[in-house]
Amino acid sequence: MGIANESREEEQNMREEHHGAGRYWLIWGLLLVLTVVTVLTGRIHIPTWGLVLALVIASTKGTLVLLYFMHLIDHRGANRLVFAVSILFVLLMLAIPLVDLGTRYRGATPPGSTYSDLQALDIGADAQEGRYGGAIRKEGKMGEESGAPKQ
Amino acid sequence: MSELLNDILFLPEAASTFAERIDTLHHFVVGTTMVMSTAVGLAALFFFFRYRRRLPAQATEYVVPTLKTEFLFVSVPLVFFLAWFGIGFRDFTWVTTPPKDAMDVYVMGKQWMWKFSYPEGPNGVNVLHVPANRPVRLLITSRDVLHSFYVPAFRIKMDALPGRYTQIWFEATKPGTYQVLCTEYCGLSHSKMLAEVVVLPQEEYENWIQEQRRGRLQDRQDALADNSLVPPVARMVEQGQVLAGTQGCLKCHSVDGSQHIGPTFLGMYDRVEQLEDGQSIRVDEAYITQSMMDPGAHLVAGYQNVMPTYQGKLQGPETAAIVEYIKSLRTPNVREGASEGPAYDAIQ
Amino acid sequence: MQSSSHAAGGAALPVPRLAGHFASLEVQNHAARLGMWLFLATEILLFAGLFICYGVYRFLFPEAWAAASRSLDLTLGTINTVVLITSSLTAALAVHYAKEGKNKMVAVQIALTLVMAVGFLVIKYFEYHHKFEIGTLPGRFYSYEGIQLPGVPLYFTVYFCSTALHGLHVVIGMVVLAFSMVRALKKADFGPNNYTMVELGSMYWHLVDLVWIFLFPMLYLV
Amino acid sequence: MTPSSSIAAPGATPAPEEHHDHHPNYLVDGTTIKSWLLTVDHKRIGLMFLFWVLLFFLVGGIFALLIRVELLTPGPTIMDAMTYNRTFTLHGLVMIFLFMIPAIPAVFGNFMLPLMLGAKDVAFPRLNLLSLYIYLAGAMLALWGMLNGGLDTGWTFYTPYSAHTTTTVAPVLFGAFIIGFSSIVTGINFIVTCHTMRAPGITWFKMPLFVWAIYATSCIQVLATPVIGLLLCLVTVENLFGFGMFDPARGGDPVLFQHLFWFYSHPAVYIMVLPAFGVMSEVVATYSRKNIFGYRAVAYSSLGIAFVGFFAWGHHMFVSGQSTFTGGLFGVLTMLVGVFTAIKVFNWVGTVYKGAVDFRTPFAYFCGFLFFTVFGGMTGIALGTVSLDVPWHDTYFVVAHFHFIMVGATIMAFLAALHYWFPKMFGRTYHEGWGLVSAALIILGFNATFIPQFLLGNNGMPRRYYEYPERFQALNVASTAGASLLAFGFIIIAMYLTYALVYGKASGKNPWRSKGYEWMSESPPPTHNFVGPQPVFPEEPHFYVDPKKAEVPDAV
Repeated sequence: MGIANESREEEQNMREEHHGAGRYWLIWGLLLVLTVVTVLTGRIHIPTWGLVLALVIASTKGTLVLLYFMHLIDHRGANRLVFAVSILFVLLMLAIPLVDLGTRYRGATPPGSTYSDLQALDIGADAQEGRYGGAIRKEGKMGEESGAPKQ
Repeated sequence: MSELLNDILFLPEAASTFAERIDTLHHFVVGTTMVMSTAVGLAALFFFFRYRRRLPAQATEYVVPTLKTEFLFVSVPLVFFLAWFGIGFRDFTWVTTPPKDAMDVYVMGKQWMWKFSYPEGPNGVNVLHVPANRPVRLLITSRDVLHSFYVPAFRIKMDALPGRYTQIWFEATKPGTYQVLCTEYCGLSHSKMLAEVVVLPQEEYENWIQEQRRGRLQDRQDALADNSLVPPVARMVEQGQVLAGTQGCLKCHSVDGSQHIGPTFLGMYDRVEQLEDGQSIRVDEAYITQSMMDPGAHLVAGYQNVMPTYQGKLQGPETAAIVEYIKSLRTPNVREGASEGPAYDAIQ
Repeated sequence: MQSSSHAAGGAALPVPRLAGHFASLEVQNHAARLGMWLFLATEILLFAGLFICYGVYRFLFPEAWAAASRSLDLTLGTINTVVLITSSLTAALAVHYAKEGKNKMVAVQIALTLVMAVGFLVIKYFEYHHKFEIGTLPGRFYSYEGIQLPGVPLYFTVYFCSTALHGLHVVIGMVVLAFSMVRALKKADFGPNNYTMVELGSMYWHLVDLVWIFLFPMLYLV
Repeated sequence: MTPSSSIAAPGATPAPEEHHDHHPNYLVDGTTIKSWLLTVDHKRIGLMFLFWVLLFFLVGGIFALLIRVELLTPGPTIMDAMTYNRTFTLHGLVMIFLFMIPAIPAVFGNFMLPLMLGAKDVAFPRLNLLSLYIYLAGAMLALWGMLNGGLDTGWTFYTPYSAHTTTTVAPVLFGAFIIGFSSIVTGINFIVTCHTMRAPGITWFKMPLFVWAIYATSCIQVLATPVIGLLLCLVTVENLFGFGMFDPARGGDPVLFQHLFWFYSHPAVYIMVLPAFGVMSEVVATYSRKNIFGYRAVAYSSLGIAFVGFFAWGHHMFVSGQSTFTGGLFGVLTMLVGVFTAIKVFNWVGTVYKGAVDFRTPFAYFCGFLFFTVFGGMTGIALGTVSLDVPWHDTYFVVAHFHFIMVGATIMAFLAALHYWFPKMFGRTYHEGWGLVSAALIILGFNATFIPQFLLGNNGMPRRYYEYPERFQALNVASTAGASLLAFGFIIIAMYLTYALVYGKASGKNPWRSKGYEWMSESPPPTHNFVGPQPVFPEEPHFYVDPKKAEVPDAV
């Protein structure tokens, strides 16, 4: 008596898990191989599916880290649930704004006018900075400008 | 009946087709809410009285709902809510999808005023004239921060966002004057950002717009024509148009608002241009002339200094004709098909 | 981590110490671990906000995104990925040795992790420095003439915000791991029943690695 | 000690009487200031939260009254436009971040959760204390910013306005960011406590409904708060340096800001109201001496609200330029939240069925709560009915709606909890007559304040208006009059509760004869809640059946 059942289960799960260090090295090797793969495929610049592929590889790497380095494969119950829920929320939170953007009304935006055609927001004197991909280079060195924004 | 309900609910006069639809749903929603909550309230009151405590430590029965009861608890509100939603979403789609024959008006919010413009003129500040019984599509944008265009009598509202257009439409049913309010907090004088919609009968509206357009033309001609001896402006414009073609201006400058090597001529005159060096300048005769003679002097931001000088290549009258031609392409601030997009003003 | 700190509070007490309000040691470890997972969930959602900004703006400005990402130094990025993955390995090994009670090895592995973390930050510094040189900076500080597309300054806003936040997490992770290292050296009391402190620190470190695993393709390999 | 103490469930082992002298209650166990400031006792931390939360409620309330006085006349009344804009912003910020969000979870959650679970403390007591100090640090930074000019963005600080206003945005936003950590820490603490600290016998479906509500709330806190944290940082950076993340001139999208903002701020509404639902489940069970009708339905609906509530955020943005399709999506999800709330309401009313109602002050607040929840909830559903939101959006209708559901329901629950658990916390009773009178005043005052605002909204008065057209004046005056009634009610409460704190009669262990788990320990409880081994809880909470004829049918 005296403890909640969950804790006992957790303890049992954790007891079974100890194993040799070889497993970590194996995972490390796999991660490095996947890194090389993603860099190589990334260099090719596959047009549409490039990012998808890169994210699939990243997810595989992430899963390996999670399951073995972070021992999620041994942690059961609430720990897994917490993680699963957070990932689910991230995905939904990403999906909904994208759906919004994809279905927004754009008809009234005049032809040739993308977001970039806007006049600059003028806080101080540097109204033009950062517009049109930042075409405007100011006099003087860049370093000091970025270090201390003049206001 | 519905008049009475509108009075009880303090609803303003309903002056658009959308207002009628909205009010019907509003009454339905209020009605069901009242009936349902009265029922719940009466049940609760009855229970409070019927099951009042008789002994300090009274024991009670253990009551749990049957599955059927819980199912009822879920399904009854769900059916009602979904019904409301169904009607509501249908109306919402209706009000955000303008009919094809709708007349366009551009609306621009600015701290703290509303500007209205019609594709072929005129412009107006804080007063919008529309014909009755004709769908009007509002294309709404902002020059600085978020605003929201709200006409209580029409029951319509749409946010004005800097950087893009949003749209909503209405069909006013009754001539009259209705208030426009800004409902998105936009700074110090948010509550003073009021405007009016004047709904005119169709013929009156036609007369009004004719008059406005004539008036504008008249104004412009009055300003330009100093006496009857100089060639009429119209002829100068024609001349300028030919010259612009032969001198190669149109190779780099478009006249339809599209992006090209140089800034478009459409709407250039009287526009405030942001310059490369961070300053801004109003495009006037002097600036246009200077730009032809010394193109690099005041370069508009975002463009390369590639224009050759026309010093010596153009005669004085030719220069003037081109200037007139550019002036004739002057357009209202918000235009259809303009390349500049919604402008984004400085915030003072 | 805080939970392990009150488990680790007493000096001369037998290892590990059970805090007064827990029913048993099992419960205490369970609570610590669950708390850590919840904390990691908050971290994931913290970064998620930036990922969403990334997703939305990439959707709006695909060309700018591709062009801007090509201006990054892929070699340095790849080296950093390898460094961070390897540091994750050593952090995992530290837990492994902590469970076996080999305190010396724990300290060595954490020290290796910290060295690699410093390496990561140094490389990041060079990357940042280069950006300050050429002017690929966020928002209105952007002044690079090489790429002039709408949306590019926004890419660098996302780039700087996410890498800076990640860098901050690297530093926090280093501090956490350094505490475990000091303990492994000074008290040397990690063992099969008392390794929660190292475990949680290492979990945090893996999360930092995990975030980078996603940031790397998103920023460098668009 | 009343005879009711013998009501404690058979088999439970409450602290034996004879130990009383050796185990002083938590209030007197250590009387130095240090013993309070550095305590890790969840009860003392809860009380300290209570003190600060009430203080900030006072501050927010003063701002509210200033707003109402200003709106008495259509033109300027007592302040200029800038001051007014700052006042409503600060009213919103103080009330939401400093009062409503911590009010019930950090005060009553902290105090009651371990007691209800038969635990000696929360899982991480030091973190618990830390969360108090994080909260205070954030609050002080925010207050400092407010005193140094304050900000005028509205509590929603929509970009691009918030990025460009010249008022003091950065410290206040950063303060709110710090307070977020406090919220997260509390959330993590409570979730872990629910998972690991339950006493033997308390299975998941024997947890009191207040615990369920706090659990669901904590889930929201943990998952939503980081997003607002990041967003606050981004806006601060935007305001200070102009990175352009949400600036249209540099390609940024202000609507994306709204998505991220409401991803937190809509669930935040449930952070405020779910604990209120939890409190009311306890109150209605105690005063009608009944098990909760449809316990599982209420418990599941808490989780349901927590989950679905996350994905209804876009109903704040129907006319903000998001797509029509997304509007529909969010509209449907909003209806689901409404259904979950409806389940709760029906089950509360069902609880009274065949009960034994004792109409005490907390029960009076329950009646008010029921009213505000039903009307606040239904107007919420009406607002979620996409097309109706078009005229109502950002008018006083919305203001009245969220004051009904979010503030009204929460204030009712907060006051009910304060009265219901007053004997538990301080071992004293208050004057019942004054309690009922002030409850009536508050409920009346609240209605008088906000019902005119519903009508104002219908009539078309936009929110955040400093001046307004004259046709709105009559209703505004009515609203202000209601607000003064409300203020008067709060003053009475403050007076008789302060009196009761010092001179109140000793209440005994369980003055309400409640069978909630928290009443099994002494009132006020000893420092570690109970003496000896962890107690066992064989019965479900609020089990009022006569032991002789107890035959429990299967619950749904």
